[in-house]
Amino acid sequence: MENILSILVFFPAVAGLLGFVVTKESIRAYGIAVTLVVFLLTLWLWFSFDMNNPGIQFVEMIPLIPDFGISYYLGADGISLFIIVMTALMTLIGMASMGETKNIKNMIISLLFLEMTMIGVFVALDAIIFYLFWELSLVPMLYIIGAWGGPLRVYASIKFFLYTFTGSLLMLVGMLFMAYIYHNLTGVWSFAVTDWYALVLPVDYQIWLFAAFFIGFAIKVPMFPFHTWIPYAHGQAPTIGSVILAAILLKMGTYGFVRFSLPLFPDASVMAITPIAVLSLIMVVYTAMIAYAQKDMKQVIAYSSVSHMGIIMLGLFAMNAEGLGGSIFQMLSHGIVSGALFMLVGMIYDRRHTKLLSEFGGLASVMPKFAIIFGVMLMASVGLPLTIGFVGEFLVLLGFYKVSPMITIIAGTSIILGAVYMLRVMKLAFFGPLNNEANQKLKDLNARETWSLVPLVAIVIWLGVYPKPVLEPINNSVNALLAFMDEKAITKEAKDMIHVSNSFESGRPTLSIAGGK
Amino acid sequence: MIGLSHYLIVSAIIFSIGLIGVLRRRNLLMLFFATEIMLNAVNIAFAAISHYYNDLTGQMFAFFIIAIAASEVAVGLGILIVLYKKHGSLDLDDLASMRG
Amino acid sequence: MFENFITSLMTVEGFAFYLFSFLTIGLFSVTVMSKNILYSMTSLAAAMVLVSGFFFLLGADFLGVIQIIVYVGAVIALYAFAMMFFDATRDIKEKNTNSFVVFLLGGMSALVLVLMFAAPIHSNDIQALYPMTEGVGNAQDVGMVLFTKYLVPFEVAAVMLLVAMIAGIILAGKKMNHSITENMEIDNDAKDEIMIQKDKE
Amino acid sequence: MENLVYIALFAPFAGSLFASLFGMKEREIFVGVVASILIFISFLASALLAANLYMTGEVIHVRMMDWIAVGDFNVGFGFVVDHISVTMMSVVTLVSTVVHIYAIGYMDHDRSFNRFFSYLSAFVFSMMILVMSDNFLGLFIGWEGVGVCSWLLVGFWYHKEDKPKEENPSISPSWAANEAFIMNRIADLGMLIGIFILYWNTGSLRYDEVFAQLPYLSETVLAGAAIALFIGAMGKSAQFPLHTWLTDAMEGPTPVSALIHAATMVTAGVFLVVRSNPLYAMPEVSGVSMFIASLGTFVAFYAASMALVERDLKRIIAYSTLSQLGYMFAAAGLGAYWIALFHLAAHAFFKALLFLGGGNVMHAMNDELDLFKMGNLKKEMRATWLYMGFASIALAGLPPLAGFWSKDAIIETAFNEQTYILWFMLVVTAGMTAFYSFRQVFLSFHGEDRHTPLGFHPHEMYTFALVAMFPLAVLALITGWFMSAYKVFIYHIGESVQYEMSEHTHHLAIYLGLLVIFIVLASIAYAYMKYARTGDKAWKRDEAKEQGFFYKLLKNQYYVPKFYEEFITKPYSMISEKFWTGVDLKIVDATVDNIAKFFYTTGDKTRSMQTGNLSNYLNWMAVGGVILLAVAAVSAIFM
Repeated sequence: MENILSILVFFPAVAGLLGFVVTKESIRAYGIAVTLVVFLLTLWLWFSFDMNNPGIQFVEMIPLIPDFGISYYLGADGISLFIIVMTALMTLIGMASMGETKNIKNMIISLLFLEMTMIGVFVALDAIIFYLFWELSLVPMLYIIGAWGGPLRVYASIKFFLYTFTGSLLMLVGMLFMAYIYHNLTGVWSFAVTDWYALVLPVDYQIWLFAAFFIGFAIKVPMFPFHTWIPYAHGQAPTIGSVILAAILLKMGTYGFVRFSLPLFPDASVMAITPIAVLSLIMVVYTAMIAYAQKDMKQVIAYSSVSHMGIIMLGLFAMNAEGLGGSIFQMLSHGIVSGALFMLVGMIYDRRHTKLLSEFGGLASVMPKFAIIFGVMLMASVGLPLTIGFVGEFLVLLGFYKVSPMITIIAGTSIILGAVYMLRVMKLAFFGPLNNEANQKLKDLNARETWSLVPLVAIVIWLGVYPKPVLEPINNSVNALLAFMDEKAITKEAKDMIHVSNSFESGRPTLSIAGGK
Repeated sequence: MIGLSHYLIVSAIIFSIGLIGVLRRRNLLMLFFATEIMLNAVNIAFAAISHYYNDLTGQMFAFFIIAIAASEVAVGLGILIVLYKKHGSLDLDDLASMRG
Repeated sequence: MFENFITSLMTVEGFAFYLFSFLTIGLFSVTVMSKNILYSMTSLAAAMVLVSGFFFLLGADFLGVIQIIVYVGAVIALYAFAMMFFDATRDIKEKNTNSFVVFLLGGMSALVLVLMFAAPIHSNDIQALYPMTEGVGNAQDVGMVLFTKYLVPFEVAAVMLLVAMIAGIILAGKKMNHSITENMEIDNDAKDEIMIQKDKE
Repeated sequence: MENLVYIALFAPFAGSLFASLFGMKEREIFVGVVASILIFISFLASALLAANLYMTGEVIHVRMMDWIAVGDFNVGFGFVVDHISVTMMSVVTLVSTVVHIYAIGYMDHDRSFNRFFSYLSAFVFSMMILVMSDNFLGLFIGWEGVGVCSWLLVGFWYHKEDKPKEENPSISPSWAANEAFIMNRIADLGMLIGIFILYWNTGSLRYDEVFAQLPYLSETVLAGAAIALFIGAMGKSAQFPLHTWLTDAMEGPTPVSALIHAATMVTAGVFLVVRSNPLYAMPEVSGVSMFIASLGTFVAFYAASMALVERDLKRIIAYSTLSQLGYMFAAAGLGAYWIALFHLAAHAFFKALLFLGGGNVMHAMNDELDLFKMGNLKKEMRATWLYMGFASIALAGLPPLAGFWSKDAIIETAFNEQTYILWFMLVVTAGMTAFYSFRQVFLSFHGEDRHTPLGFHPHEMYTFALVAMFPLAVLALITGWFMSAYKVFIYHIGESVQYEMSEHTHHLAIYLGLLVIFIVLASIAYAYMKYARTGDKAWKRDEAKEQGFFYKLLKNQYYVPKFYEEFITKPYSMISEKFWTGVDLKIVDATVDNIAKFFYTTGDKTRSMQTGNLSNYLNWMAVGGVILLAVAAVSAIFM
């Protein structure tokens, strides 16, 4: 169908609106139906995606405010395709696995709005539209954490909202300045990212703009100094909130880097490799150690997701196809794995209403299915080969090894520290004798919970064994992006740092990252 | 010979007297007097400039200032009367109801 | 500096200027400083008359006349009525604010303004927008400019004055039928209740 | 031939899947039987492949599907059946078959019998991937897969609670499992770095392509790759710094120890070194090889010394495995790769036999493993006694049995390479091996009957389990005789594997062999004198000796686990606690909250300005006015 992307973006919102008239009893079925339709649409999108065209496809362009160059400009390429599919999938599975929550109607409706904003962020190619959806996505999440959260929910939701909001304001300033430069150079206003791609900026402009965009994205990722909102947000958010927050909202930050910072400011990105590498190292090692010291199961997973995001950030700035492709794949894998882990913690929370590790012990003997699924997810999160977690992490470390072996070795310790804190959780929660009598009469997973987790386990194993269908489009787009950056880079060290894979070099299609306009 | 700066100095002095009046007075009515003084100071300055630059705009401004001052006094006194009826006094400290 | 002060005193308009300025400053400071409201109002009126003297000195005769009629005539008259209204015979009890702050601020602003104006005005060729034509009376000149270039502001000023008038009447006119000063002793709110019952009967 | 490769590879996987279907159900004998049959099928396929390779000599190379293809990196699942991998395949599958059959008997009282078989077959599947893969990444998949399965199997009895270190040195099965997994991960990081070095310098990870590029690589790259890969091997084969997990892994059921911690997994490190022998045989990498050899010898001596005083039956056998691994690494380090491989195969057989014998004893003495509580078990457990005696003789290395041929060859290589210190250490360790293995046999089977007064009435293992152990005994006997045939077979793979003794050593070979045999016999006699006698000269436990410095030093494994505890685990958890409470909450989070508080307090303070009193406002206005005037004046002056 012609404008699939607009349908994808606005269908959940419209359905959300209609949700108000749906009765309380059937709102869950309605929600699941809507998210299922959206998921099928994304599958159709993947199916009709032309695998070997690295450029942007499904482009839709409607000028909204022509004299300021703001246009409703959507498009998807190899990089954003699978994040969209994952968004739809995780929302569907999150909603399907939702237990009975109070005033579930508002929850479902806010989730549908959230889905609209999330998909909007990943398809928007106009800076203002991107910014619009970026800010809009905060509102439903604020509502979800604020209304259904734990005791400290108001503090957590406000902190989450304000923190990300201030970051994105700086990003907006960067965008406006970028549009202003575009206007100076070309005489016409435009916020379309593809127009901006054609712009070659002097290095000092690039540095300032990179810094502006960096702040906005770094808070969302969350990178090291700006990560303190995540333990509160995850700690207080309801299960569904944590799942969506970890699976998708964190990816907006890294996606932003790939869509804006890298192509627009190649030289600044190369200059930023060392500082960002240091930050990601701190993220990886520091948060892994903190995760080890946590008493609350959910906090362990919250900090572990920061550690994984550190790996993703490292991959982004490896400046070669292996590292970049690996980090995009790791976005998907982290989305699914941490989403599943949060759902699992949510399920045990529904039963025991506590997340403290000291409360659990020997759950494996009383909830074997739960233990098996948790084991699979643990292994995926630790990066066991033949699971989805390994492919991304391996490629990122491989890619970054070319940039600097020393940093890769330290970042490599993430597989050790990851194993340390995850196995500690597994031992405290699942192994050992069953002496806490409250655990004795715990029921194992019921049908709803099992059937919401089984697809995730299937994906974790499928993409671990045969990641080709997902890796191929990512590979093409990443190669095109790197070739584009290499061509556009001005400074000499940027040129030789960006390593365009020679398999791409030979069969170099016409460089149309802007794709069909 | 009396230059433009002389006039400006005089109007500056009158203006600051008005300012002192505004700051010092507690009674609202006296406050109005002080504002009148400040307006007059400005008028003098306008007239002086218009005279020394041989340009009528200065006087035009002065006219309109007088018009404004007149209407301001009318409305101001009206408000004062209402205030007085309500609070029984014109002292600024009693009228501090709009507290922050 | 001092001798040209003396020489300018010799000339007529120099002497007039210093006389007027000395008097206006004195009178204005009396209005500001005096305890008794009557004294301050009368000194205000006197000072305003002297300000019109300045205008005449500066050749703005029409402005001077307007000053006397409007300002001194109307405004001071209004104040007189107002004073009567607020039984100004009682000496106003002044909780004088810490005068140090007041004088400091006033003095500072005066000092800065004076210094600024005292500095030689190096105006580079500001040419007049509406030059005064020689040989013709100031009033005619003003009239010409007022009713051609400044017609719209003039009409607006007229409307403004009308509005002010109506506002003044309405604000002051409410509950004219009873006098405040007589039954000052009853608490104001009590008065309002009484009034309300009265209206109801 | 293609599908034979797939059968050999995927039969264990099918067994594991089948067993996992009944994972949560009660014990089903047929699950064990089906799993064993499938492993046996895999063994048959491997044997056929070996025979085909022996006959035709053509290496089978299969490329199943491609796995990761990003940028220039393109790696797929490829399997190669050449001389090295087929030896490993047959050893692994044979020992697994025996262990599977034995486990049916051994685990029959266990509630999660089915789950055990699914894990065990999954382990064999990962081991097959590791052995058969044709590229380093496939090897890494097997490597980690084996690590996970060992984590699952060591922590099999997860319901046991943690005991203090004095009572149970490895605290609890789940703790031991975690320790094993984490220590392996530490080494896997080294291996990953090795893989990165190889990829970025040779452009691919397939063995043939990498080894073809080796001559063109610089010295540092080669040394780096060699060291990194060896670090990986060190972790998996529990060499010196990363060895404490092996003895703690004895917490797992005995079939697990027999299969994983004796025959297959721990030898993966040696397999890696032998598999990448072209790399280690390079002249530029001779320093690293020498390091490997000396580390191997040290570990051999180090482990043997600790076994001298060990009281726990299974830990003694674990130490002996560690020691024999040291031998293999010594051989590999000195360049005699095929001898290392041959010793690996021989050792797998008699060590598995030893472990299964230990399992019988443990089963009989209902899980009591303390040698001081056994004694004169030979009258109740005659078959096990024979088996363990026979295996100990093989282990000690007396002529007719396999141990002599393979171990003697290693000692000869050490002599041949003129590394006399290593040779001397290896000879001394051979003596110590003989002493502690026969100390264990005499203490448990001979001497005073210490177990009946303590209320133990041991009974012999099920006969089918004993029959299952028989092939291992036969192999322990005959493998040595096929050494020369094996030499011819393995030489086909490439000249870097070949290793010939010099003329000079050939003459002295007999005297060297006699010397070693003499030392071994002397140690056995001494052990007999000390432990196996009955009556008044019977062995009595004397507390005084146990307080001796050396005894306590060896007992606490040279205080290495305590060192790790004090200087690694405790500081790590203390630092992470400090990071969390100190840095994260107090510094990073506090700054964010303080910024928010700053705005809040300034707003609060300025609120007092809104007094509602008009004159205050005027004052503030005047202040503002004056300031602006001043600024205007000042800027006017400067402009």
